[in-house]
Amino acid sequence: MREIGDVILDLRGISLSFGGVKALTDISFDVREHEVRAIIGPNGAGKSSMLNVINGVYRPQQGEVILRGDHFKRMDPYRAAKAGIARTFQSLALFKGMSVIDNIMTGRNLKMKANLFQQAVWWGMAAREELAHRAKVEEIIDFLEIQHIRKTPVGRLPYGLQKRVDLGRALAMEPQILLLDEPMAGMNVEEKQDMSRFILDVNDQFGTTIVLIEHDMGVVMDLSDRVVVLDYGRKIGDGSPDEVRTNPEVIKAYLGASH
Amino acid sequence: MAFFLETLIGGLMAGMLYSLVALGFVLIYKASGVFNFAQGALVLFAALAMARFSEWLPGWTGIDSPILANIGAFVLAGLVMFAVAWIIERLVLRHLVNQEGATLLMVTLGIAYLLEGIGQGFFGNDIYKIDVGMPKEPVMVLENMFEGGILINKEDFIAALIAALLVGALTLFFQKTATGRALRAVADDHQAAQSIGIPLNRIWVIIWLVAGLVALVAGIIWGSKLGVQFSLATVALRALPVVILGGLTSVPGAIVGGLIIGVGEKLSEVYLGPYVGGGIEIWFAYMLALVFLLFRPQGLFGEKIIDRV
Amino acid sequence: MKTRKLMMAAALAALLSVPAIAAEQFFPVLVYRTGAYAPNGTPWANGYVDYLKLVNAKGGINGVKITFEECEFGYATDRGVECYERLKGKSGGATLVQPLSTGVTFALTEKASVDKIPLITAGYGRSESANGAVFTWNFPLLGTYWVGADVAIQHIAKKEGGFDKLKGKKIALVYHDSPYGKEPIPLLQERAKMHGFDVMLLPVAHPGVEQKATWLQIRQNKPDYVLLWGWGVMNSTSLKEAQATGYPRDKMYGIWWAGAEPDVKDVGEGAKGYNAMTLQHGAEPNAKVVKDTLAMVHAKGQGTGPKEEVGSVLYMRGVLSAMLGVEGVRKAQERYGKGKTMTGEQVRWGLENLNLDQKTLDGMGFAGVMRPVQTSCLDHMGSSWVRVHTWDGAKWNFSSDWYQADDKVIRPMVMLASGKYAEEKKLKPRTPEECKQ
Amino acid sequence: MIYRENGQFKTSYAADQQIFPIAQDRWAVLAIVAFAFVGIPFLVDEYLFRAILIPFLILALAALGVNLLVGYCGQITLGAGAFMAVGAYAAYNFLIRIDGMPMLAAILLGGFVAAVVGIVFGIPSLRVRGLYLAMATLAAQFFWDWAFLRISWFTNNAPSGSVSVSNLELLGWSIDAPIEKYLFCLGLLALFALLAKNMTRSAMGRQWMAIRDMDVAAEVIGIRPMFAKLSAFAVSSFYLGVAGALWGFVHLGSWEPAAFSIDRSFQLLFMVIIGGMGSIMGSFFGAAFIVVLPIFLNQFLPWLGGLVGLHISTAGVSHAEFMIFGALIVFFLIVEPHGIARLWSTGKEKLRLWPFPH
Repeated sequence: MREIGDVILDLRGISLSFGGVKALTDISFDVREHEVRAIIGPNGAGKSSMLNVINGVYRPQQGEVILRGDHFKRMDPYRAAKAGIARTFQSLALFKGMSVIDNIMTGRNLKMKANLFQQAVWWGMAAREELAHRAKVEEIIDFLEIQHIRKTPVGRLPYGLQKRVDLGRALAMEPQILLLDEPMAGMNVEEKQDMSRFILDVNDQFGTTIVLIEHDMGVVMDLSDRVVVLDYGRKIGDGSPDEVRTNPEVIKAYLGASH
Repeated sequence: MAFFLETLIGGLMAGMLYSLVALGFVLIYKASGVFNFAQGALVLFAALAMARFSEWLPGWTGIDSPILANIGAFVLAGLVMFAVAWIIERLVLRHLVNQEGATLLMVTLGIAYLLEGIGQGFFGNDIYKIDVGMPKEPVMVLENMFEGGILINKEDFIAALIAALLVGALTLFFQKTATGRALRAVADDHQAAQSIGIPLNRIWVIIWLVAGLVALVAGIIWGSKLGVQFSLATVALRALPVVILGGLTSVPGAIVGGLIIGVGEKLSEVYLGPYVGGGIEIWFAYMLALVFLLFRPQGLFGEKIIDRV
Repeated sequence: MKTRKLMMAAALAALLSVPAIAAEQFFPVLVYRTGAYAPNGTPWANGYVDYLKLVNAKGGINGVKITFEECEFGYATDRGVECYERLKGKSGGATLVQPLSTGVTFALTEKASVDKIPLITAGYGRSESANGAVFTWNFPLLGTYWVGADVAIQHIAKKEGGFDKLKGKKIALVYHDSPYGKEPIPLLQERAKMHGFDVMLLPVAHPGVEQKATWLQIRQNKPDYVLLWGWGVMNSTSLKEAQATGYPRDKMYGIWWAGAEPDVKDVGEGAKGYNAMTLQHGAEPNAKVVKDTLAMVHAKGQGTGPKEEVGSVLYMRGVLSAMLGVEGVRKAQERYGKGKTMTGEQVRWGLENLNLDQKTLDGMGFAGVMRPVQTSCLDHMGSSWVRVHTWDGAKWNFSSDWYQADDKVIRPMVMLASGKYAEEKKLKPRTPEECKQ
Repeated sequence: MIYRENGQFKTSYAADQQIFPIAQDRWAVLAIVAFAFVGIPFLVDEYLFRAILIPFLILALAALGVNLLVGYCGQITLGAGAFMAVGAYAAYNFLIRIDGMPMLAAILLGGFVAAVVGIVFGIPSLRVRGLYLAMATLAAQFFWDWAFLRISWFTNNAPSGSVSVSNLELLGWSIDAPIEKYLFCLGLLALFALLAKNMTRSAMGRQWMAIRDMDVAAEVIGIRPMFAKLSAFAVSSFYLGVAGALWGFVHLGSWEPAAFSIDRSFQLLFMVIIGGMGSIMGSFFGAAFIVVLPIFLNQFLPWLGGLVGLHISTAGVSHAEFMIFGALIVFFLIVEPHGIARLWSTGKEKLRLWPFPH
């Protein structure tokens, strides 16, 4: 079973700005192996930007990302992916023109080695690889209970299912760290329960470290081991769900935001 | 030195003429997100209408004065362009709201074919003349400064002036009139504009009409320079690098882009061309635009593209 | 019921058999009446078709009616090839083809020899195809671009007072950037070597509406003469730019494709003094053939184009081109049977043995329009007579005597270039003996 | 009832990964290909071969190339003609400059040169996209138009700039007659279409489509945009280059740069859009549509006019052709922006359920 281990990902003094607008200011926190780490905060607090810094979509002006002891001034998405960081997206970023199977198969991309010519003639290694990875993808499809839609282009799926496919694509990478950007936004209660179950199962069965952004406080408090709170790009709280819940600055930020 | 200045001035004036065509692209793209490949065909169509009406009008009405005939033809051609704008909105754009950019671009290619077919079929496919009294002979200036002076092409000079005036007028139209403000609102955000009660369909007719009128002016100037015939549609290809360089959404961009491209291609052809056999100006203009793009992917004055995830 | 069927069958048979009785000769007509080059292509096509109609009105070729079908290709090579393929087998087979496009000529040169269809390219096409030993199916009748360029230099030399005066002179060639425009370059370079003048090459990209930089260079380098090798809108644009940069128009000489009404019409006064080589003829409103056409074709409401255009330069080019083809058929009939339909191969013999002397030409209504043409198996050009005409602001007037291209200059070039072609294509040139067959 | 997949159960992923998973499709396509190889040669006259079938095959190959780039990888190109030209002229130079160079090898080498050039002109795609990228490809178009006219080495110093190739030969088989040319092009097209299909259904194709649909997400799951885009440019240009070489060698025999002008580029883009972006089948539909339509109109309109006693002049036909062509494009895009291929699959979908509506 899962047992929270050492620090696997450490963020130190991250500052990020677009033009003159500061998105993140001097933020530091760490993520331990096998834990579920949540990032919360009001709208515009910089949560998504934080994830984008972790997997290299945005490049911070200051600070560094330390992944398993390797220091990165700037991550890039390809290196992040190679290092085992996968993510899902807040606004859906699936490949709309492709079927569910193909979407999830793209997640196996880094593990496929056949070159273009082998693929073009569909012979030897290329054909074997397609088969092997297809089997793996079918496992994920079974796990997420989306067998019935495997051939459907994702553009035609309802929102909740698309979110599942998004998760499936990330899982296909067999990540060590999984970044989830509001996996339950816009879902009804039943769908949220399903999704929570999947997240916990992933964490449990595969021991995947999870970094999660979520708005639904109930969900966050249930799922996560530790929580970081951001407000206007600054860190205002960090600790166990209970500690965060009682942090006066956090309360102020949330009350302020709700007014 | 004198020759360099001459080339430079020639380039600037050619650039203004490109701007005139580029302006049509920018207007439509700004307001409807359509990259209008039919702009060249619009120029041809408008010029054909102008040329033929000014030829036919004296016969129809007995007007003798060429000035009156020209004015009448201008009005008639303007009406034709209005009809074109209205039909395009009615039959085409209305059915393609929220389609992808590539689809819209293809549609305008279809419209271009249609306009070229109708224009040639209805107005004829010979070479026609637009005579609005543009001076054809050159003048020499600064003769006491340089030996032989600097040659200025009077026709180009007047054309450049008209282009500048037109840009000024359009800017005023956008800034000062209610319609102009509505157009700007639509350009910024379709849905928001619609939600405050701006009728999108009417705006599109207006913007295509304005683009049609710009095409008419461009058609008259180019037509008076080159004669009105099929190749007029190809001036659009010369204006493309201008639009790209200046940014698809910027009116000043179309002007500055035009000047840069005009000067760039003339200087390159005159000073670089002889070493490589000449005829380089077309691709040089595109390469120039491309080099700018590599540094500013959205063009000089275009809105910055930010990826959001 | 039965009788009715029988009657219908009989009627049908009668209908079908009529064309079989009266022999017909099929002329495919490749034209471009639309697109960038339509203003020039249209009058040529009208003249071509009008002449075929005139021949029919006069009773056909020894009683053989001419049938024809137009195919529009818009000056695009692949469409032209498609037209050729479509028409070559129609109505008993094409007699001959005249594509009026250098690009199509290049593409058809090999196909035509396989299909055994003569290719007449009066005043265009490959210059080396004058060598009938190698180019057995090509007929650049009346003149090639090398002829045009050669005469242009001769004329300039004459104006300057002799070939020795050309030394140190500068002659610019403003040309359409295509095989057509490039054709004269080798000859000009050859002549430049002979007489010590400089050639300045200024290409203009299709379709030729952007020439500002070209004329700036001309203004900078001040060439003594400008040769214009344009087609379509490029020509009038050149003249307008010349006017706008103040280059004297009377120092400009166009090839015969840059010396017609559409080229100068909308420049008007601005083109005054501009000269062009002629392919023998100019604008010929007073020629008898023109009057015949007006009386026997247009007056009956069968004119192809507007009446005003009849007799204009490109219209006449079409008439001459059609006439040469018709005369080829007529000649072939002399050998293979009068009143019969000729095959492409027989027509080739006719075209190789054309002998139109002045009397024959005058009799056909071409008095004052053209000079004799005599071809042979080895010489597919037949004549190289050229005059110069000049635009006076309203019409074209002849302004020189007749010239003939210098065979001493052109012949070796033709032999060299056609020899290279034969080698590339692994062709064995025909020998004079083979020609006698 | 005929076209149903009931009872066809797949017992392995391999069976499910076939190009045509439904048996009827498989047989139909096999039958069509067999007919194209064996049937058509006996049924068709020279005109159809030369004027329609051969151009169709070659342009379908080119459209396939454009579709890989535009339809699968989402990179708009308006310079497809330039890469055809590069392929044609490169193949020409290989053929005449190297003694004993086999024709097929020259054509394929032409394709490879085009691929390299494609990579170079694809580099801007790493930074600019959409319409701006389309303009960058126009730069390629105009540059190569110019280069093949001006740099005489490319044309073996032919004074006119026009080059020609003859005596085509493949392993001792001399390709002269239209039927031989047809079979040669058909063979190449069938082979390359199969290769294209394989690429698009394997990892490479998924990378391209991922970049097309959502490039940021693609990057995040470890797809390198540079590799994906440039490989699409390379493969697309290879196809275009081979098609260009065939166009020059087999169809025209002798050509000048105008054969690969910007009009050709537009034509190819039309084929892809009308046929269906992101569909191999669509490339064939589009090519057929664009090749046949003008010729059809050209013959049909005068006939139609004749029926109602109207003589339509050649120019009139041509103008009508412009109008109808334009109108059809507009109509198609409004009714089915995803092209004929989508209409086709919708039709199949309906047929599958027929005669029961659900």
